[in-house]
Amino acid sequence: QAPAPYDATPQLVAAAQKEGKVVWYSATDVQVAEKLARAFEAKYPGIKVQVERSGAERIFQRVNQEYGSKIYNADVVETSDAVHFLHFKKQGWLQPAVPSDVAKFWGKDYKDPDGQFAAYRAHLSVIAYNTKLVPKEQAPKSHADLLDPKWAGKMVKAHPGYSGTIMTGTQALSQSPLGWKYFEQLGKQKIMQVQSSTEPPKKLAAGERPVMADGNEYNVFLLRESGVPIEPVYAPEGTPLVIGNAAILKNAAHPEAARLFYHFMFTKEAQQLNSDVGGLRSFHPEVKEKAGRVPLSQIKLLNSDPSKLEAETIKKKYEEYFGT
Amino acid sequence: MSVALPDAPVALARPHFRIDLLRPAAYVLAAVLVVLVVLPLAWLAYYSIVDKDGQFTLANFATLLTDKPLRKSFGIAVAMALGVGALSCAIAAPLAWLVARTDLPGRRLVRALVTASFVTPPFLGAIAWEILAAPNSGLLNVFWRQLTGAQPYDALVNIYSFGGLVFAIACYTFPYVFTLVANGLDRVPSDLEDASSILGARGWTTLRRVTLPLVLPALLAGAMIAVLQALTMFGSPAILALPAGFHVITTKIWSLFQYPPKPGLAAAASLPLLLITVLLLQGKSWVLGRKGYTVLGGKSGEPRVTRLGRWTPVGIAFALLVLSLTVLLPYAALAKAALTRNGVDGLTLHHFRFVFFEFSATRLAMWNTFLLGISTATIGTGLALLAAYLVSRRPVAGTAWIGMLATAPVAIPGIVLGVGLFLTYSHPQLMLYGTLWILLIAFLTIEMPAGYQQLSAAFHGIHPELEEASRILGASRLKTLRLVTAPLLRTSVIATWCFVFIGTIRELSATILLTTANTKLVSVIIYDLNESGDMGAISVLGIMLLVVSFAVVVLANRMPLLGGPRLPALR
Amino acid sequence: MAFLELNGLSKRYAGAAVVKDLSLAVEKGQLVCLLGPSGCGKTTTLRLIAGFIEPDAGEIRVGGRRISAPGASEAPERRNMSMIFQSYALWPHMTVFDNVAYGLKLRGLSRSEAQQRADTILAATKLAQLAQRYPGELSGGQQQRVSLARALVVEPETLLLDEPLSNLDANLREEMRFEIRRLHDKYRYTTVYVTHDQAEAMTTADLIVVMNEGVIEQTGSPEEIYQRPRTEFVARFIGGTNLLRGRWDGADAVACANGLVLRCGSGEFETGDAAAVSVRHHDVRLSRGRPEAETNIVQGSVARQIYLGSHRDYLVSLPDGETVRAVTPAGLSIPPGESVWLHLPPEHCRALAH
Amino acid sequence: MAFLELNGLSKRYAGAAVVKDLSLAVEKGQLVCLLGPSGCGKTTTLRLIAGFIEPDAGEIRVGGRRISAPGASEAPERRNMSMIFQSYALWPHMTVFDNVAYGLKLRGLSRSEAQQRADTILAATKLAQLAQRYPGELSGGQQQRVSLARALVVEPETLLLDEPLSNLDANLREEMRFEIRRLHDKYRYTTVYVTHDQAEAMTTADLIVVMNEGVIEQTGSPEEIYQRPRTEFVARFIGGTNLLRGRWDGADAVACANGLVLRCGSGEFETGDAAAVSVRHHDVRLSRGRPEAETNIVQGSVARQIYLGSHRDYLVSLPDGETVRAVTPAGLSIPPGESVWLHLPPEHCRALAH
Ligand SMILES: Nc1ncnc2c1ncn2[C@@H]1O[C@H](COP(=O)(O)OP(=O)(O)OP(=O)(O)O)[C@@H](O)[C@H]1O
Ligand SMILES: Nc1ncnc2c1ncn2[C@@H]1O[C@H](COP(=O)(O)OP(=O)(O)OP(=O)(O)O)[C@@H](O)[C@H]1O
Ligand SMILES: [Mg+2]
Ligand SMILES: [Mg+2]
Repeated sequence: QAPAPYDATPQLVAAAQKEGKVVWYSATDVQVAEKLARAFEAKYPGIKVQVERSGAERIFQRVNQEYGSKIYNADVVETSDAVHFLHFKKQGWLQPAVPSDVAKFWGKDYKDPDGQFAAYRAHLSVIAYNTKLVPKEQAPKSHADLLDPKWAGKMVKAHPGYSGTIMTGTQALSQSPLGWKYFEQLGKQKIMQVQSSTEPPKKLAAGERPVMADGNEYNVFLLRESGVPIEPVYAPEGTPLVIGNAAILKNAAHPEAARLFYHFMFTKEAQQLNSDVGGLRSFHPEVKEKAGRVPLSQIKLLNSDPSKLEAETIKKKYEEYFGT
Repeated sequence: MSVALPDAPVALARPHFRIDLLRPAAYVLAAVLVVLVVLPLAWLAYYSIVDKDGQFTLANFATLLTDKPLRKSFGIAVAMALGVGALSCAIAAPLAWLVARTDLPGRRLVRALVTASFVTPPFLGAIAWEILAAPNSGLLNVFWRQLTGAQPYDALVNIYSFGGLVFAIACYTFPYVFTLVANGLDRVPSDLEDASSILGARGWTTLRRVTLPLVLPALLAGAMIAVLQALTMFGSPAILALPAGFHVITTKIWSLFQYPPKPGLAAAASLPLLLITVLLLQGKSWVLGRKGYTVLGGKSGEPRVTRLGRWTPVGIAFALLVLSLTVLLPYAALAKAALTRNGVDGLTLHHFRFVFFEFSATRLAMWNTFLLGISTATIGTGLALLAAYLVSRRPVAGTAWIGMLATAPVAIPGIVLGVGLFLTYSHPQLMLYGTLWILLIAFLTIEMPAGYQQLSAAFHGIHPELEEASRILGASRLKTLRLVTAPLLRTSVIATWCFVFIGTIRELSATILLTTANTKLVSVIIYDLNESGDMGAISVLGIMLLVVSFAVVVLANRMPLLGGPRLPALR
Repeated sequence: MAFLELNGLSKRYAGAAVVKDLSLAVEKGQLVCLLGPSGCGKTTTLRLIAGFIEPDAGEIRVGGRRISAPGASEAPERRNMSMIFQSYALWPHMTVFDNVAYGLKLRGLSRSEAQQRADTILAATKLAQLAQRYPGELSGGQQQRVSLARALVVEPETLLLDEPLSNLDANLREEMRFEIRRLHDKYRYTTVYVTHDQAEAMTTADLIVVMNEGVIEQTGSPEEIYQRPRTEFVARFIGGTNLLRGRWDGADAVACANGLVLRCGSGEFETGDAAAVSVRHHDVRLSRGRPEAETNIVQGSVARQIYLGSHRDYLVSLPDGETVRAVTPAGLSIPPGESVWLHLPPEHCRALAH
Repeated sequence: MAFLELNGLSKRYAGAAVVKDLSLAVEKGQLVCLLGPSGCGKTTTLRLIAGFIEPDAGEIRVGGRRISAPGASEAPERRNMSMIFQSYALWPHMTVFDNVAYGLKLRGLSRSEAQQRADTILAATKLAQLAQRYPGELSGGQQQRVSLARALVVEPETLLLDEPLSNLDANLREEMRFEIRRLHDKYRYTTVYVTHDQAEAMTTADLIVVMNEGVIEQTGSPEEIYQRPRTEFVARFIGGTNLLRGRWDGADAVACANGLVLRCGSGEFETGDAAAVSVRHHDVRLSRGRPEAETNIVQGSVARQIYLGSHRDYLVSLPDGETVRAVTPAGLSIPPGESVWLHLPPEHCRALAH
């Protein structure tokens, strides 16, 4: 059962200030995470945020390592792979807590029923193209378009074996009406494989490939906003939504500061910053998307259930179709 | 008739009483190596044979044998590593010769540049090469298309290929071979070459039959390091192998750490690499055999310098080509990335401003990096010197396995080693995690093989009688090592120091598991920035590393600490 | 009890024994020369004494204390010895002065004292001019003298010299020999001196040890070794010797080929059948006319004649093809081919055991 | 025109001239010995001839062709020479056989021929047993012989030997000397032989060149050098010599201290004031009683006496403290301290220019 929601009361602030520090294991982009930390420090003077930024899988592994060795460094943890939190929860490492904003605004799909974690951020795994290399009219409009032979040898894509985002996306797409058949056909398109979901947008930007079959939406945003000619495509078949959760750890060394910071993470202020600087999607209804970004509400989303994820099968099937 | 000799001073009658510290030193070193190497290895071995619940199992090894993709990735990795070894030798040996034994203009600069270029983290090099030689966007290909008017999507070079990967790795492993061979060449007494030429051997024959065989130990040691580094390298394959459509063993292992993690299988998969190391070591001693590599008291110091004459342009071209491919072009690409912004025309100092003033981690990371670099280099060189001495001179029984121990870490992929080290040093009783100490230990472990191989190759060139001459006069082994051997090995000791220093600075795969906010290092920052695609900042950091390391390398070579600058027999 | 004792020392290299069950006792303050053909194990013996290699069997005692035995050897630096290496083993990174002063510094001598001692020995070895040179800038003989200076300057208890003068000219060699002997006598080292030069051994040693193939053939004073060699090997090796074979012909006479009957003034007289007689080259008298002696004379013809400045070296063929060498004063010059008489005085003929 | 000509050769090291304006002509097929004290520039001269170093001035011609001159030297490998290095310079990574066969392979000999020739020379240098060893596994003398074999086997046009026998015992040295001379005569090399051993030079050389401090003191046949040394240095250096100083006392006599008047049978007679007379050690006659001569005799006392096996070496002090050395037969033993007469026969007294 979820505990009662809590606010950033003066008592909590005082207790947190007494602890003076909070350690945040984050998979968010460094620049975004650093900005968020500074914002928190500005708002609650006397509490330092120590950002331990790393890739999602690294954080997962590190928490596993540390808890396996009874080291309790982390106060708040946050990764972009929803499945990690199921694991943490199963291990009993999470401290239930429900910030008031989460209680008020978050839909039930986006928070743990037991209040142990909530969706801190989300991003999409989108199709995109380089507008300089592909005129808008000729650009692919859907997943089905990608199977057109004219894109053979011209697409880049990330690998589910290395990227949680793509793993989630692959799960979502394979469970959608497109099914595994889509991947089987896509596998014949001589696709350039990269590891991380952050890389395909960069390949587009560099002009190495004109089209990406999947990859992070927020990278596309950030690149586009810095002037790179790339454009995301929201396919009618649906675009996989990838949720990044956050949670307080049970054995946090700074429990009060953790609570305060955890609360802060879900405030409009923080969420807006995530969106503006990081290009991330937020479940906070008051967050305003930057101009030129298609709002979440206008996109057909493909949700996936992390508890049903069969990573091994997906990796195996993928290797069968794509050869790596 | 016995005459009393009152005037014989007592001080001379008997040297001061002195304990031979070597035996204890050997034990201490053995203990240190055990701690550095055996602990994490034992952890690996243990994890490979237990399942989740701590029960004994051979399932991991069964998987290793039956899993076809895994086996295939092993095969490719071995082929790649051998390719890298061969290519490294093919580049490094001629270049080392040009630099050490010819009148090539600017050879000192070439030498310093090669060593410094070495500072490039391989994955950064791979990124630079992506910028240069990706089939479509690669600058070289773009340039080529402009030049020849070839069709879009036609490519001159494709870095995303097996060959491209081998090349990109060799760019950053050949300095091992280069430094070892160049130092070896410095030590070949000119008498031996003179003896060959007076019998009628042309320069080339002398080189092939006398000079090169004499640096064979160095060449083999270098090739071995190159091969093993390639085998366990993660960064470059991660960036280049997947787009090329294949896996190597390290990228496979990496994916084993993904959810659901299989550390047991990852551990098991690294053990065959250990086997390969042992085989290579064995092969090396088999090749060297009973042959001698040392000569004593060769007259006349100056190694013979070959006049290139009309071949000078060829020599320059070759050196320039190698430097271009390994240093100049990649850094030009990085410089371009550092000075421009995506989609914005013109030059900008934005990235520099960001790295130096906005990015909070930079200063701390720089400090940590150089602090660790210098301390690891100093301690590591000392340990490697002692280990190489113990193994090559066998003063204490049973030192042979020290060599094995000191070389073993090279076979373990950094990430696996990182996990092992983490588990070893994060107990409530021994809590090093989160401090710089664990990084120091990690670096010492990781850099031990290169340092050890370098110095043990160098010991092949020092005649034991030079040490004996010191000992019979009353110097203990350690003192002899310090006063006689180390100064004789001056260039090698300094090169080892630089190796370790640079290796430390560019190390990533184990580091990334062991750093925390207070112990951030530059390589980790670069890696993090890479995830967010911040090429500009990465390039700035990369260039900064190069510049600082270059300065350190040059300084280290000027250090007068080991013997004077005037060393005719050694140069 | 002798100062330096080698007891049943053996050393094998790759299966082949190079020192075999070697025993030797050297008194304190003695200078012992090891003599023997190339490859007989002299250097190996020195290296065993120095402690660079461990014996496979046997032991070495110094002053009664065991310092070497299989598996239990004292480190070289504890032996208070000093050594000259056949290869010099100079440290190429140190100047001549530093090479020489090294041992003094190790002994903690004050700077000025070290300087003074080093200067003294450098002057004695005629290296004062070269003190600041590096070994690579020296000639072979100069290098050898540096090696000598380095070993002598520390005044060790035991001094080991491995062919210390091989690259010096005769005058310098003699001077250095005197210097070695002088320092030896002054500080009463115990010295083991390996040389291939018999004259050097004869003039310098208190005791000569002749080695062959890893074993000691004979030990004795120079006169003993020279005048009473016990084996054919020693006779041949020390000073030029003619060996004539024959059969016993009476108690003290041996009948050789060519009708030559040799009465022997010394040696081991046996009654066996075969016999050998040794006569040194310079004891053979050579003349154009027949000498006035009954026995011990034979006629032959000059096969070769070499002028050596102070004397001449003749090779004389006897009728059956055997040859005898004789050393004569330089004034007696007989061209090859001429017939000469040889007289081998009985007092110089020595019958040999074995 | 001589085969090998050195004309005005000079070489400086770090400012100091070590070979100074050296000129020498060697006929084809001659064996020349370079003799001289340690550090006089012998090795440097050889290395100049071999082409390892370039002269600072002067030139070297072989068969009339200029092969060395400042800035224009032919590479060593084109000179068809072969050399023994003072440091041996054996290749440690090759077996003895490979070291020796190296030059043969370079000359493109067939496998079997190379094998056969290498075997022959290995047998001659008594190394056949060691053919498969590596140099590091050999004794010093064995290494030197490998170096010798390696240089001899290729039958070069010019052979350069730098103290090739310094580490061998007397018997082996003699054998090797004969072997060198035999091969030299057989293949008519031109040989330049550096040695510190006068006896070796006397017995082997056609021509002896005595060097000192980078210049040639005298060139001549062994007899010439020995019997008619032109300078005090040569006299001292070749064979042991006593030098007695005095003043001219008549045309051919020199009055020395102690009332000794020496009539000189040869030498350079001058009318200057100061004079020097050289008498070789072995030409001095030593006796207990007064010799029957008018001049050339003096009385002294035995200061030291060394037994050398074949003879004895006396040091006799004259009343004013000067010393004279004499070599006598081994039989004549006079203990130190006793008074003796010295006779220095006029025919052996040589007056010296300067
Ligand atoms: N590289 C050098 N730098 C300076 N001086 C040198 C160098 N090499 C040789 N010399 C000097 O040149 C002189 C001649 O040397 P060289 O080797 O020719 O002598 P050598 O006659 O062969 O003597 P030895 O009989 O001792 O071998 C010596 O005094 C030596 O110190
Ligand atoms: N490392 C080795 N391996 C095998 N044999 C060796 C080794 N070292 C020496 N020998 C052999 O041992 C024998 C004795 O060698 P040692 O050096 O003692 O001879 P030596 O009497 O000093 O001769 P020399 O007068 O030539 O220097 C030689 O026959 C040599 O070949
Ligand atoms: Mg020896
Ligand atoms: Mg010399």
